[in-house]
Amino acid sequence: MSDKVKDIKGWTREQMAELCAQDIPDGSYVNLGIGIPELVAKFVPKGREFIYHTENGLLGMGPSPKAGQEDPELINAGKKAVTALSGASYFHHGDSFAMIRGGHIDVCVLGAMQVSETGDLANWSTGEPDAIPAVGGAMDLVAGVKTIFVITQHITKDGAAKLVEKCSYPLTGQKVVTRIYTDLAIVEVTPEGFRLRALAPGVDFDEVAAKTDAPLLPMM
Amino acid sequence: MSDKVKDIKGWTREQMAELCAQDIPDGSYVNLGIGIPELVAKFVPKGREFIYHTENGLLGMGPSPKAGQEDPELINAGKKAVTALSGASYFHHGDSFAMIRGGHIDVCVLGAMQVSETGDLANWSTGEPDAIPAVGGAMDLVAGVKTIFVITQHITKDGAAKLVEKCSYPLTGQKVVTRIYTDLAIVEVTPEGFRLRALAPGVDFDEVAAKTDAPLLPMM
Amino acid sequence: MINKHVKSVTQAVADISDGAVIMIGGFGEAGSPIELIHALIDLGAKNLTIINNNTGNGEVGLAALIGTGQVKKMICSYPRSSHSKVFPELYRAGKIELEIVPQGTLAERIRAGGAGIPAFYTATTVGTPLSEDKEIRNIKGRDYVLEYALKADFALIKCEKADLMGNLTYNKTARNFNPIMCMAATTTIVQAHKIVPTGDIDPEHVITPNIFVNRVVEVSDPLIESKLIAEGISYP
Amino acid sequence: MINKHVKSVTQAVADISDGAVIMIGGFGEAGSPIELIHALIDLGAKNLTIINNNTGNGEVGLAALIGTGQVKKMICSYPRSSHSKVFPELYRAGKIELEIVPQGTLAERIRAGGAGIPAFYTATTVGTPLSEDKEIRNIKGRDYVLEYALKADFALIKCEKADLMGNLTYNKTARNFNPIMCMAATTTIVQAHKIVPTGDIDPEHVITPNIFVNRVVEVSDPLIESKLIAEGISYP
Repeated sequence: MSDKVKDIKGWTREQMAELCAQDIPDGSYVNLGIGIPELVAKFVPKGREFIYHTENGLLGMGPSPKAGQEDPELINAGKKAVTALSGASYFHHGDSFAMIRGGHIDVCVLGAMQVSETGDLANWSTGEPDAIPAVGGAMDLVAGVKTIFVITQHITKDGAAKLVEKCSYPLTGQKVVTRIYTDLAIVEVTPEGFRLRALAPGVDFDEVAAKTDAPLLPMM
Repeated sequence: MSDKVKDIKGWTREQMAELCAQDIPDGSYVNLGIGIPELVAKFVPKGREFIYHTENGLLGMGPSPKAGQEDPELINAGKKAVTALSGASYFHHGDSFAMIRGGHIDVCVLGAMQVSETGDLANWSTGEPDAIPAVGGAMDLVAGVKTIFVITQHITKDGAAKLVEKCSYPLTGQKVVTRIYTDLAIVEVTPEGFRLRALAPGVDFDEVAAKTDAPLLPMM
Repeated sequence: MINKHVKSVTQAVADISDGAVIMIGGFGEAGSPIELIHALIDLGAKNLTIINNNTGNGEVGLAALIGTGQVKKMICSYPRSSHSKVFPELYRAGKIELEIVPQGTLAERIRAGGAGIPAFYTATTVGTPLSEDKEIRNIKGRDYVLEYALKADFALIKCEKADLMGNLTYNKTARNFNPIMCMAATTTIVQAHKIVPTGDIDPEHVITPNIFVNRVVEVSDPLIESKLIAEGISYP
Repeated sequence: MINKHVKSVTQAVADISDGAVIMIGGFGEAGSPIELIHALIDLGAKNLTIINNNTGNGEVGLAALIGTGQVKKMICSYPRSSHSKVFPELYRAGKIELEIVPQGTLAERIRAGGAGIPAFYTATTVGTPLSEDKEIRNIKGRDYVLEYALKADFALIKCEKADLMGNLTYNKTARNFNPIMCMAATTTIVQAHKIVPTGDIDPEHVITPNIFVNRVVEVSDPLIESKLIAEGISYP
């Protein structure tokens, strides 16, 4: 990074995605959630290749097509136009979720509303009475994919902690998240609870601990 | 039939198969068991078309190929060389038995060791202690196919009845057979028990009843 | 020769009656049989239960069907859309029922319905509100939820090519729920981009074998949902 | 570029160890990976559990593997053959275990293993000796048997074409158990009639997506079991 960023505090969305991408092994089968997780695809480390799965029936998903080249019958789970790379394959929803539920996808990167210190994830509903429930494939992904990473801001816009002792929102899955990439830190979910793994520039342990609603263990 | 057959008593294997074929509606999806049931394919009534399913992954199975044209990778469930007709499709065993178990096959014609008056079928094992159990797809077929017809000799070579009150051999399935085509008669399995539906030439009710180890109801 | 070709979408859906359970293929607009859905709107059958991953977009296709009030209940995984207020308004007004099912469980329940599996266990939803009233079973140290098969009276399907016997192929991610819905309905009605003579589809490339298909109708120039929405069109 | 190509069948099976559970594709000789099986015989791994629909023919392929005494247990639907005495002799001598599973239940248990379904219900075997010790459940008025998923450490697979990433197509009825076994094994080893560059297989025609495949080896001129048997050949 250039000198310019010295004064910058925390990581950008792109940096969070890049850090996450660095933790994904070469040759992994990867499913990226809608939103910030999609950025991971931009930061595949040199020498590595990831194969992207989208749950609506495509393995070997490529980047967005050029403007004007969109095909309404070639989309991703977020219903955006995508492309298919060499070596891709199409399949139906039954087979697609067999890949997910059967433990064949190596890594899934998702957004979060809350993550608990035991790895519980809440990312589908605020549980408000008038909210229309909508779960999509999130519960299948967290139950079936081998490794679940979360990318999220460390706190909400209102300043509430998203890393908590116990989720107050309805769960997407229990004990599923293993690592969280936030604007402030990388935090690991361990049997002992949250453990700091890396600090963003200009951020110290105390700040991360203060913005986490559960005990935070120091770096090993 | 010609005058010649007047003196012949009972039906041949071919005639049993022909009678059975006449009871299969046009456009039916049909699975034929190994042995006499295979002969049904020779007697498709004029103006009708049956589509044959073989559980090893082919819909639209055609007749045996000419000598020298056999393909060891195009076989039926009896592991004999077959052909594929126009409109055929190949699929894996999971999908093939989804067709069977899911009730998509209209008619299955099977051989039998015993059929009970409630439609129980025994056709896979004598239950003898040293017999090597081998069931293949028979239990899946009787559990899943809409209509199960049986073609069999009325009695065994030793003179024992095959149509019985209760099967003594291990069952293939319970309450599954609806009609039996034998060399002597066509017998329907009804809620009241066996009911005669047709007599073979030179055979009378008393003979069929005597060779059936369960009450036989007369033709309606 | 067996011929499942019907001449019009109107004719294809004509026997759908009030109270029918109908699976509709598609994931968003991809693979959505929009002409068949519009024919169902024209037909006017009511009290329908619709199984689809979503609740439609804009005021065409599935959203339009919901908008007419013909749908009593939706079974889906994701009833939200950035382009449609039809479902949310009816739902908040208590005028439509909703059974929310995770996408993979929805797919597997449909596949089970087609494959003669009445029920199965899955880890999806364990520990979440969506399994609260369901049976949990521990198998080899992990908890699983019991889920039941879904079946339907009709399936409305979009495919790329159909032959006259009803063998189907699909186009890219428009495949999605269509093949498994073909398996799970008593009567499967298909709109094909192109109908070809029987024998034109390589037996190795058939995705839906004809045993799962009852009727095929050609819609050679189908409406594109996103274009209709961009143009502000609503149906009927 | 991802490349799953290995140079020899020997190398492809080298890490199969004693006690492994192995699914072997094929229905009779169709789709049977005979060169991989012979490599497994050469390797000599023992106490194997083998999952296949049958028990092999003559004294080659699966029958030869059983004949060496490497197999502790067979899981299959039909362990009889008009051309082989290998299995019956070992079985009657109490030297090999047998788990008999109806063909469709075998297929579905394998598919369940691959699809992350730990258990499911089926009507197959209800009221027969094969469900005597199993759990029965009445669902909507009909009795069903609870069956558990099958998984394996390795799958030995035969396919027609494989690309370097591991996408597969099959030939006619040689497809049979192969695609579902690819899904249910930790390590899937494939012998392909022909290996092609990645991109040569149309994404619409891929039967086994590469996610289910670990190694591909080309066997361009495979042995034909029935010919070997007709010639009286035995392996090794």
